[in-house]
Amino acid sequence: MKRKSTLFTAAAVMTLSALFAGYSGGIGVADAATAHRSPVTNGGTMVQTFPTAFGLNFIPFLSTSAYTAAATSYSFDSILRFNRNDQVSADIVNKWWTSPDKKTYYFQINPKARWSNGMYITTGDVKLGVDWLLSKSYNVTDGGSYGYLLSNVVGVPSSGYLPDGQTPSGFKILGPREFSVTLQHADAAALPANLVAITPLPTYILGKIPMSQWKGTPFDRHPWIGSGPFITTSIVPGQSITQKANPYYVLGAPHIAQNVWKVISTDVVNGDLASGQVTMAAIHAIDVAQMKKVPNLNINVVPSNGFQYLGWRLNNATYGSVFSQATFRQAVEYAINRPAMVKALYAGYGTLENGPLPPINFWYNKSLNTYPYDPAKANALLNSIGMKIGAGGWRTMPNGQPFTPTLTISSGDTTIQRQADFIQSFLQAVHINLKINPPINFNTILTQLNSDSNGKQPIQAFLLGWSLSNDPDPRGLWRSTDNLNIVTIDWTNPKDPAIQLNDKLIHESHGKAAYNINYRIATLNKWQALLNQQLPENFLFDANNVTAYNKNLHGVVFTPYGNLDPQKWWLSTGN
Amino acid sequence: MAEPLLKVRNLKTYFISKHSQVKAVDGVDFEVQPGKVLGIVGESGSGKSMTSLSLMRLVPGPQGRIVEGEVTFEGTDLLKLTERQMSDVRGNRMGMIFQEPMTALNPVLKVGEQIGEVLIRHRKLSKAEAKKQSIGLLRSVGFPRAEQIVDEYPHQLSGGMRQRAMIAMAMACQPKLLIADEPTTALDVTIQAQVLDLMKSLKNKNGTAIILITHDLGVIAEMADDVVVMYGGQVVESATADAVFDDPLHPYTKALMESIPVIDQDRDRLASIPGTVPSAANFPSGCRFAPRCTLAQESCHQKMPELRELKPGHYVRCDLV
Amino acid sequence: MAASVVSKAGVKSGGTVVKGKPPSRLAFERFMRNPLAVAGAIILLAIIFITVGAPLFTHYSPSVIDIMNTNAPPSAAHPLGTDPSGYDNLARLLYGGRVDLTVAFSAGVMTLVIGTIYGGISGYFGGWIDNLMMRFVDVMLNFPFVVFILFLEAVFNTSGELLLITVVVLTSWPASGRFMRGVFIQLRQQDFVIGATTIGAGAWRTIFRHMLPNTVGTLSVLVSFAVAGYVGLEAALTFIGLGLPLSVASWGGMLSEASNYTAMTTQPYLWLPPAIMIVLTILSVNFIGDGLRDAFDPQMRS
Amino acid sequence: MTSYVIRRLLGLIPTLFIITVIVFSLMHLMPGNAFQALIGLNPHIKDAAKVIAQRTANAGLNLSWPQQYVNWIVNLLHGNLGTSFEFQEPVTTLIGIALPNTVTLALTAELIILIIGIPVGVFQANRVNKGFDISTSLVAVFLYSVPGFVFALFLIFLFSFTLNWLPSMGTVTAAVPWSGDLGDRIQHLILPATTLALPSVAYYTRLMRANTLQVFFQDYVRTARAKGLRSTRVLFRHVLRNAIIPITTQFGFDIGGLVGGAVILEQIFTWPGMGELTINANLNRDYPVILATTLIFAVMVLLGNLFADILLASMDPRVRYN
Repeated sequence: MKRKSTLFTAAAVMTLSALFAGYSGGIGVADAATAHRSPVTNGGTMVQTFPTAFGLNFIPFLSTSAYTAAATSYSFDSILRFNRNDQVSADIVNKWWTSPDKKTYYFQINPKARWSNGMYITTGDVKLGVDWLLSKSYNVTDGGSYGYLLSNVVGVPSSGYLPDGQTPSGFKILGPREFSVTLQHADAAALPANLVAITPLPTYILGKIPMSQWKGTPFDRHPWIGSGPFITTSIVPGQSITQKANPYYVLGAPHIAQNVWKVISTDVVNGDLASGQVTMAAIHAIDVAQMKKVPNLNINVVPSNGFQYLGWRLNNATYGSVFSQATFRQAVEYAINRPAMVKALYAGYGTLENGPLPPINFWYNKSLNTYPYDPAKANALLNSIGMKIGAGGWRTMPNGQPFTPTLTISSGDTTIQRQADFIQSFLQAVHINLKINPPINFNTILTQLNSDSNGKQPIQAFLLGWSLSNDPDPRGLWRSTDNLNIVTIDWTNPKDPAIQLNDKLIHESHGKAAYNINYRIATLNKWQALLNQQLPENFLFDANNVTAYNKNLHGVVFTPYGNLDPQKWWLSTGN
Repeated sequence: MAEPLLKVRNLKTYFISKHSQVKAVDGVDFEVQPGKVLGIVGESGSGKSMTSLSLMRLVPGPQGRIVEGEVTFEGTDLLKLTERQMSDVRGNRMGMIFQEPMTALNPVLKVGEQIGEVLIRHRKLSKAEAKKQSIGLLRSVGFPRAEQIVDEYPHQLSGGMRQRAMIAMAMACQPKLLIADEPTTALDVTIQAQVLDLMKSLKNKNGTAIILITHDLGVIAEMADDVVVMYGGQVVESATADAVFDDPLHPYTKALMESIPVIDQDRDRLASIPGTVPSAANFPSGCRFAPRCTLAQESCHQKMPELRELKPGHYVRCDLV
Repeated sequence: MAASVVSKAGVKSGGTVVKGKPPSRLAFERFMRNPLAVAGAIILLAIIFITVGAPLFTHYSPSVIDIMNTNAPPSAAHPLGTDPSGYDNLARLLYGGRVDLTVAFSAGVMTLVIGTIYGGISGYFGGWIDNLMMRFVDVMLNFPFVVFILFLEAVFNTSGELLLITVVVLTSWPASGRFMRGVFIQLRQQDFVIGATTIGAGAWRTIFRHMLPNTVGTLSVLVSFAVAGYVGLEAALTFIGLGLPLSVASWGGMLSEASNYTAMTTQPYLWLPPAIMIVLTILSVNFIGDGLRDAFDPQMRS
Repeated sequence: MTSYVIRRLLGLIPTLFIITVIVFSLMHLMPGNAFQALIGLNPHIKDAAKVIAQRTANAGLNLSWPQQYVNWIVNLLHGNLGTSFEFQEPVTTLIGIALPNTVTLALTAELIILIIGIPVGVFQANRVNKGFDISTSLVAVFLYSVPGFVFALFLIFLFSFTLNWLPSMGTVTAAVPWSGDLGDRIQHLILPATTLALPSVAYYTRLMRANTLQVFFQDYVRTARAKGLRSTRVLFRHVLRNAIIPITTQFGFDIGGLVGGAVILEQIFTWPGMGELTINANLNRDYPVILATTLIFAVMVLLGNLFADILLASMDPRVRYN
C-alpha cells in the first residue's frame, strides 16, 4: 500500500518499459464521456505527479530515474511512436519503408517537424542522436544502457559502441530530411523494438559540446528546447518540473498551456486530487471506492502491460528436482485462487495472467489454458508426481524427504507481504508446507539471485514482476541464454526439450519470415502456448493502472502503455 | 521613646496546604526605633526568618500566607499595600540581606549589574550612572578595586566579599530599615567581624535602623540595642539588649545565655537545652517551651501564657516569673 | 566576640518526621496520593492486561488471514473491521500491543540500566575513564540508525521484532548514559557523597547506595520519555518500511498502514484505535514518571 | 575562545574517524550494491555479471577495504565524496541540493521550538498547577505521544486540503525558479517545520517548566524580589536568564537529532532533503552516498554539541573554556 511497493517493482519497471513510457501506443481506451460535451478550450495548467524524487539528467537516454525519463519523453519525441492500437505510427518521421532484403530501413522526416524554437529538425539532428547512443562516452563513461537499440546496425562493433562522434556505416544521410539505417541481420522486431526509439538531438546546441561533457551541462540539467509536446521551463531538484506547450509540436500544438510534474508522496496524493491541486495521478486500486465518491474526480482503470509471478529456483540444490517439474508448477497454478487475490489485493482491479504476455496485449494468444482455481486438480497433479501426504498432513518429496520450501520476499512492501501470505495459505490448503522467510532487502534478493548458479543460495521461491514494452519481442528475458532468464526465471536447462523449443520459437518470431505479421502472430501464439503449458514460473496477475483525474481534464487516451497524446488534452474552466 | 520606625502587631504567617496548617509565625509583636538595631534571636525553626520575610512580604507562596496582623512602616501598613506599591518599598526604604551569600547572588549576572539594577529601579538612574554609583557603593563597603569588581561575577568573589556586595546592594538606596537575616552565619569568624563592623559603620553613617536576625547571642551582644527572643513562632521575651543580657527572665532566654561560652569563666561544660524546637505543624497546646523547660509545671502544659510587661519595656511570655 | 555554638544541637529537624517509615515507603505513599500518577498506573496495568490477556477478549488470531473477508468495515463479527489481508483489526490491536510494549520497555530498561551504570562510572570516576567513555558515547550517538537496521537485516538475513528490539537496545542507551553522567557529576560534588567517600565507602557502594537513589527522579523522566519515544519509533520505522513485517502485529504498524489520506479521512476505525492506544500508553507512562519523580524528590514539587 | 573552538574541532576528528571506520566495515559486510539493481535487471545488457564486475572494479569496490577507506579519505580531503552508484552523479552535487533544504527545515523547527516552548514553559511554571499549566501539560504529552507523520497528514489535511491556506509539498511553488521569493519559501516551510517541531515543543516546554520552577525557589530570585524589582524584571532577568541555560545546551544536542528526525517528514512533504537521499541510498546500497550522509549527520551532531558547549560557556560565566 505504501511507497515501498514502488521500490520493489521500480527496478523491474524501469528496464523493460520506461524507455517507451511516454510515447508509446496501444489499444485504445476511450476518454471519459464528458469529452465531447463542450468545445475544446486552450490554456490552463495541468499538474501530474511522481511518487518519489526524480534524477538530475534530462538529455534523452541519460536519465537515471523512471520519472526523469517520463518528463524527458514529454520534451523529446523519437522518430516514430506507437498509436493507441500499439502500432508504429508517424511522429517526427512521417514516411518509412524497408528494402526488399529487409535489412535497410528508409525514413523521411516530416517537413513540418521543428524544434520548439522554430528551427527545423534535420537528419543532422537524427545523426547526433544515433552518434550519442553509440558513443563511448554514453556507453562507457556515463554507463548508459540503451546502446543496444542500435547494436544491430552495420558498422557497430561487437563491443556495442564507437568512438565519440563516429557514425556507423549503416546510418546514411540521404538528404536534409531523408536517412536510412542498414542492419547486420534482418529482424522483424528491429523497427518496433529498437529503431522507433532513435531520438533527434539539437545539433546547434549539443553539437558544439564534446559528448564526454554532455552529462551535467546546463542543457542536461535543464533542456530549454525540445521536439516533444511540452518544453521544460523550470526545474526545482527533487520537487517539481514545469513545462510549457511547444507551439511547433509536430503532432499539433497542445491545448494545455502548462504541464507541471510534482513529487508528491502517495500518502497524500489522494488529498491533492480531491482538493484539485493535482490534475491527474495514479492511485491505489484499493482506494477506488473511496475516490469515486469525490465529486470532482473521474477514475479510469486500464489493464497494465505487465505481469507478476511466483518464481522457483529450478536448479535449487534442495528442492530443484521438484521445482523443475512442470506438473508441480501446474499444480501450484491450480492451487492458487488468483481471482480472490486480485479482489483482496487490488479491490478487483487486476487482470489474471496466463502466459508471458498479458491478455490486453495485441499479440496475446486467446486460447491459453486459464488455470481456474481448482485445489482438487492441484492435489491430483501433486499426487501424480509422487508427492504423498506424510506425517503432519504435509506433502513430502517423491523420495519421502520432507518438503518445506521457503518463499523469499522483499522488506518494506506490504503488498508483496500480503501476496506471500495468501499464496502460503493456498499452498497449505493443498498440503504444501510453504514457509515465508522474514522479508529482506531487495538488493540482497538480487544478489542472491545473481549468484545462484550452483543452486546453493538460500532463495527457493520468490515473487517478482515485469512491465513490458510495446513490442512483444521476448529476447532479453526469455531465451535460455539471456542473463535475466538466468537471474529472474531460471528456465535455462539446455537439455530440456521444452526450453529448446522455446529458444527456437523466439528465434523464429523475429527472423525474416516474421515480417509477415500473420507468421509472427502464429509463432508468438505457439510460444505463448508453450509457456502456458510449461509455466517456467507461476504467472499470477497484474494490478490495473488506476488513474484519478479531475473532471475538467478532457481528451486523455488511457492505454496499457501510458496516457497518450498530451497535445490533444484540454482543460475546461469553471469546474 | 520616639515614634517607632516599624511597628509589628499580631503578625501571623501560616503555611496552609490541603493536609495541614503550619503556624510559622504566630502572633508576633515588636517595634524598631529609627537608627537602632533590633536583634531577633532564637534557634532554627523558631520563626525568626519567616518573620523577616513577612516584613518584606516575601513569604514563599502559594502555601505561605500572612493571615493576620499589621506591619506599620513609617506610618503605612505594609500588609495593605498592593504588590506594586510594596515593590516600591523593597530595596528602597527597606533593604534586606540574606544568610547564604553563596546562593543569594545571581550567578550569571555581574556584581555591578546586580547592584545597579536597584538604583535604576528606585532612583531612575541611567545604566552608566548606576554603574558609577555601584563602584562607589562597593568602595564604601571596603572593596579597594571596586572598578574591577563591578564587572566580575559572584563566583569570582569570596564568601565575605559576596556578603559585602550584598550589603552594598541592600544599602544602595540608603534604606531606613535594613533586615539582615543571619548575615554572618556562613562566614569565617574573622570575616564575620568585618561584616558586622561594616554594618555598624553604615548604620552610624546613614542612620539606618537594622533588624538583625541571628541565633548567635554574641552577635546580638555586640550589635543590638533591643532584643526579641523568639520560640515556636512567638515572641517569648523582648527588651533592651542590656535588660536581656543582664536580667533574662524567660527560662528559654536563660537557657540560651547558659549556652554561651564565656572566656573568663572557668566552667566545666557548656549548658545545652535538651530536646528540639517543636515542629510548627504540631505545637504543644500550652506553653511551647514547656516540654523542654526544666521549670515547667502542670499548668504550663495546659495554658498558653500571655506576653506580659514585667518591667517597663521588658516583655516576657512566662507565667512563672 | 563570642563564638556561636548555640543551637547547633537539634537543628536538623525542620520537616515532619514520621518515625519508623523508610523513604521508599514514604515515596510509595506520596505516589499513591498523586491522582494522575495512580490513574497512569491503572491505565498502564489495564493496557498490559488486555495485551497479555488478548485471547480473553477476541477469538480471532492476529496472524490468520481470511482472503474472502478483506478490507471489511466494522461489523458485529469484526468490531474494528478487517485489514487488506483479512486480519481482524481488533485482534491485531490487542495482540499488537505486546510488540510495542516489549520494544518500548526494553528501550526503557536499557536506558535505565546501561545509562545509569555507564553514566555512573563515567561521572563518578571522571578523568581519562570519563573521557574515553564519553568519546564512545559520541560515536554511538552519531551512529546512523538506518545503517544499523539495514546492516543487521542484511547480515542476519532476517527482519522483525527481535531485530527491532536489538537495534533499539543498541541505540537507546548512549543518550541516557551521557545524561546520567551529568547527574552523577553533580552528585559527586554534594556533601553526602563527599561524606560517604570520606568515611571510606568504596566506589561501588557510593555509586549504588548513596548516589543512585538520588537519581530516581531524573531517571523516571528519562525512562518515560524513552518509552514514549520508542513506541513512536516503531511506528515511524514501519512507516518508511524498515520496521516490522506485516506478519507481526503492532500498533505502530497499524497506524502507519492507515496513514494515508483516504484512510485518515474515511476510515477512522483503522487508525484511531492504535493511535489511542499509543497515546494512552505514553500518557500513562509519563504520568507515572512524573509521579515517581515527585515521590522520590519532594523538593521538586512546588 | 577561538583557540578553544579550534581545539574542539580538532577533537572531533578521532570521533569522526571511528564512525566512518565502523560504517565502512559494516557496509562491506552487507551483500549487494547498487549496480546489482541497475544492471542486474536490465534485459539488454549482454553480460551483466561482467558489467557488474567491471563497474564494481571501476568504483574501487574490489580493493581491500582498508585500501578503499584510505582512497575515500584521500578523496574526501580533496573535497570529493565520490560518485553515486545509483544516480551517476557526484555525491557533492546531490548533497549540495539536499543539505541546505534539510538545514533550513531543521533550523526553522528549532526556532519554532524555542519560540513556543520557552514562553509556554515559563508561563506554566508561573501558574503551576493552575488550569493553564495542567491543560498545556496534557497537550504537550499528547503532542509527544502521537508520531510525527500522523500530525503531518492531519495538518496537510486541515491547512492544505480543507482550508487551502498553505502548500503541502516542496520548498517553493513549482513554477517559481529555485530562487523563489522569501514569502513563498516561508509559506512552504510552515507545515513541515511545525510538524517537525511539535514533539520537541512538548519536550522543551516540559524542560523549561521544570527549570523555571527550580529557579523560582533559588535564593537569588528572593534577593531580586527583595530589591524591589518589578516581577517582569525578576522573571526575565533573573529567572529566565538562569532557567534557559540547560535549554540552550539541549538545543545544541538536538540540532543533529532534528536533522535525523526530518527523514520521514521530508518524504510526506516532498521536502528534497537529506532524508530521502539517505533512505534511498541505504536501501540501494549506494555506498558513496551512505558514507557521505553518515559523515554529514555525524558532523552535524558533533557541531551541534560543540555549539551547545560554546553557548553554555557564553551564557554561564561559571563555565570556562577548558
